[in-house]
Amino acid sequence: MLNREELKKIIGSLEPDATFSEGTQLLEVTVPAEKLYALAEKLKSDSRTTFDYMINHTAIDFVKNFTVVYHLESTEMRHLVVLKSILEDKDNAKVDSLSALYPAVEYFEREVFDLFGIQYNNHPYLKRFFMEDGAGFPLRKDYRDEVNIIER
Amino acid sequence: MTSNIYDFSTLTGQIHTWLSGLMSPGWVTFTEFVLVGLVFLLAYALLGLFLVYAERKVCAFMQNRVGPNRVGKWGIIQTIADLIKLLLKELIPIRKSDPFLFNLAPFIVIICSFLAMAAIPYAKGLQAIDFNIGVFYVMAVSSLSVVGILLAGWSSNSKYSLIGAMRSGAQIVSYELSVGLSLLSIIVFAGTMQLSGIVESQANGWWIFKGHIPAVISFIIFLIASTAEINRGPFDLAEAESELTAGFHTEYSGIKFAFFFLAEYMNMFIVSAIAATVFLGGWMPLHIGNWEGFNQIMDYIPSIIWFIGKTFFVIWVIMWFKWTFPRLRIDQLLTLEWKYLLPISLFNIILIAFIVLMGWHF
Amino acid sequence: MNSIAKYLSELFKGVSTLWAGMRITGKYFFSPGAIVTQQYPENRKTLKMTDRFKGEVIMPHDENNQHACTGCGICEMNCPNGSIEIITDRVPNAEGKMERVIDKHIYHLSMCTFCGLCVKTCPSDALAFGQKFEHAVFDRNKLTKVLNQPGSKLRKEAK
Amino acid sequence: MSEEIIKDVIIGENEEYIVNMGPQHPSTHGVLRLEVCLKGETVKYLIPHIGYIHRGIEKMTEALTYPQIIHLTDRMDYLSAHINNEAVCLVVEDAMQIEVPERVKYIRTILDELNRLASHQLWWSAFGMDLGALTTFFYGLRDREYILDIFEESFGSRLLHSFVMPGGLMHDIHPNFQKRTKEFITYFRKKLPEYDQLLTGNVIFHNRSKGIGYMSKETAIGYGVTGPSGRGSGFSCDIRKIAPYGAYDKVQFNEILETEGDTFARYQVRMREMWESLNIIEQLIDNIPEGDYTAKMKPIIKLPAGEYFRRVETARGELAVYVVSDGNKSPYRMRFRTPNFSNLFVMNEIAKGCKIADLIAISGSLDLVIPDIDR
Repeated sequence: MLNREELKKIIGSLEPDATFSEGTQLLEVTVPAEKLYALAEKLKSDSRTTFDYMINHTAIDFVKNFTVVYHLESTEMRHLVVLKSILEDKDNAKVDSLSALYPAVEYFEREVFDLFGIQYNNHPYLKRFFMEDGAGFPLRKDYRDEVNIIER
Repeated sequence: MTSNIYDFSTLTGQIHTWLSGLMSPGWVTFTEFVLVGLVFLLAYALLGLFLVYAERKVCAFMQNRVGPNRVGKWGIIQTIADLIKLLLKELIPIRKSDPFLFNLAPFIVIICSFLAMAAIPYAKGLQAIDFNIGVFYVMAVSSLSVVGILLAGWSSNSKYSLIGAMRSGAQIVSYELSVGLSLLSIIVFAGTMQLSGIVESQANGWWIFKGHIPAVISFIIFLIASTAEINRGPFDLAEAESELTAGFHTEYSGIKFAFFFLAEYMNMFIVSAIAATVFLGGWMPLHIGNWEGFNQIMDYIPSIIWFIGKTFFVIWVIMWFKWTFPRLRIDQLLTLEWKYLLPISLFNIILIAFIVLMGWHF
Repeated sequence: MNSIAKYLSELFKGVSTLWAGMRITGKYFFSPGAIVTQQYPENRKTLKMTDRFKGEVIMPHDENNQHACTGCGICEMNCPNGSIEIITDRVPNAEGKMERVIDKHIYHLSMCTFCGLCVKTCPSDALAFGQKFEHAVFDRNKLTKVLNQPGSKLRKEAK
Repeated sequence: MSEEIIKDVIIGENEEYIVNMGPQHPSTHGVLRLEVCLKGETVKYLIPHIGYIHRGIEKMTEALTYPQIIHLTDRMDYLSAHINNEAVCLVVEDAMQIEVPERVKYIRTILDELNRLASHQLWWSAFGMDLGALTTFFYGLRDREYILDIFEESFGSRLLHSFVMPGGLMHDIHPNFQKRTKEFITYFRKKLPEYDQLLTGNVIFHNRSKGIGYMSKETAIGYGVTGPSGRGSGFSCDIRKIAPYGAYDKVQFNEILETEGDTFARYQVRMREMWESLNIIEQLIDNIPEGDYTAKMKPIIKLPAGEYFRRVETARGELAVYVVSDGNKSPYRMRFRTPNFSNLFVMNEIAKGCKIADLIAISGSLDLVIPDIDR
């Protein structure tokens, strides 16, 4: 298990563009969207990190932008890292799909697409997931549904 | 020796002479047809209802439950209430099904089980037709019901039904062999195919006792194979509730479903009756060799009680199977038949033939 | 020969495992004492729910038809489903000051998920869980209940 | 006629037969639809369709306070409701840096294990029924009733108890709790061998489960299959060991691992986990320390702005809660990474080429709870 500083160093050497947040519970790495796939690939294959297990992938609507979040863990060394990427263009949010690296993330990405409307490049089967009839993207903060949501 | 067993042929003979005094021989035959038919219809319905009730109670006790206990004392008329419900239910027409075959299928299934009932000796002298090829007839007729099942599956235009029907076809056709071979072993012992003859041949002991271990083996094989033949658990692949919802009768409703349901239970009764007749002596009381006193006491119990008791014992064992075992997969089902039951029963037949040749049986 | 022995041993092992299973079900078939079914409507007299059972939210009233609800609205605020509505009224008390009392404490049983937050957070312990669980009615409106009894008053603590 | 046409049309080599299993199907245990492509009885591929009971819990949390969210988490994996509740509480306690009393930790751990037992019992019942052994259902539920009665006595409800609050428990355990739990342990230790005789040892069951639905360790990790399903493939993923919470660091227990990766291995993991759970409860039940049942909490819980991530081990795998807080009393974004979501989608991978009956066995052995997938 590598500690925070060691991980930071390794990731910094793998991806010079990566920025690290301070004072967070887990190590958070923010990379530009177009470099996400390359970093994830390196993190998975590098023998020092071996992040082979995708715990969780989701997105957050920060009104100004979308942030996609990936929680990765190494099953051998048991260290965790949070990959983040900020998508500024909300109407045309696009990010590379990681499904070639982690089969599990294919379905998380479909869920995010369904709930946020974020497009994934190279995704094998990007279709609506929960709401097959398509009813907007409910987890966006500007989503309104007069009928079913009671505003508090 | 079996002098003091009440012979039902005296009763039927009296009815016959009484009717002959009333009308011409042609009408007598006709009236007797109608009477026998009515009696069978009544017995069929009552037995079916009772078997459904018995199954529910047996499985309830095995599962630490009480079972039906609301309608009537101990829920005894629960199945009648169920029957009324089924009669009142709508017969749902299935779109794009073949209506003629769809409606025909339940009748084929129920007629086959009905036909088989005719040849079973219920008590001494109580048998509708005493064929000299009785065993053969019952087997042939009861295996006809697969036609009805295949038709039901094919005509209802449902994928689940079709899969269920095809499974059932493969299953019944292959298990027919083991059923036949295990019955054949007793035919070799008894030297006759007439069911009444087989029963008479057990006057000094049932075949399961007289026939040494081979008879026990063939009894077990018969039980397993006939359970498979009547599509009951653990061989209920044609229905396979958790896989195919209800298999071949998924699309049936109301009384047509009730026909399938009833036929299933009556088939269970028929195979149990055959097992009781062939292996456990049918209506013949428990006789041991030439212990005259013991045999005399046993004879006081009416022959019909013996028959029903044995039949229901076998039915209970079949139910016990169903409520204990997981279901087999289709390929394992065929493996069991072709790799285990069939070789064993072939070997068994040779053994029996040898025993009979040497005269080692009693 | 070896294969035949293997075949037979497999066969016997298989049959013995089947028999082991049948012994269990057979044992229970012949032990009616093991039946666990509760005969529900018949045992209604003896059926007693545990004292913490969450059957419904009630407002206990004492013998003077008094309750402890001050109408503060904390339960309404804490309810995640909006199943509690409080209609308060202002009436003058003995000293002539206007005081808040509840007019109606409306409880929608149909929306309640029995999370227990209202009972837990009530500052004056005015709410409690009742043990009644037979809530089936033919009309949905009957599931909307007014918890305070007509004419009931706020219990004044002896100071 | 060319050979292709003979193969295609007459023999039907490439014939596809699509069957919809669900949303109402006896063995999908909920409203899950599997679009199964069959060739004869063999499964070619399958596409799971979910969302039939999508309630938008993640959206609802954005309007609720943290204590209110807890009762929603019950409704995700309703069979390990208590463990779901605990996940949210742990996140809140982490963020607010509250030290909960020892007593609470012990009680929570006991409840976790009781809940796991109840869940595994229901799984055992339903798994037997999926395979056609109908009696298992009643034996499993009969024994589960003991646990539910204990729950009812202490928390007032049997299935969805919302008993855990941020900082502690809703109220203290019932005085009878310890006695009844000990009674249950002795009772269930007698009943578990019966389970083995009825199903585990059965030769039909062996044939139905051994070698069926093989999942390699790599597949399990790649698809994120956690819990007993993942541990059946040798994927060491027990959060109770990796990041102990509650009183798990105070008890001796083994992480159950099987390496075969087939349906039987997944079955065995759960059966052995039941024994292990009994051991854990036995170690804790007599040693519950005296003390408060809740830490001192502010009336309104507000998480400091930031992101919090916490994982617990439910009966089905790893439940991760990810909270983004902006300092308000309700979360800005709350994400539940539920175990069944990942466990479901491995089915296409491991069910290819098996029979319909095996598909049912596989879905039973993955122990899916559909509301947990849909949320």
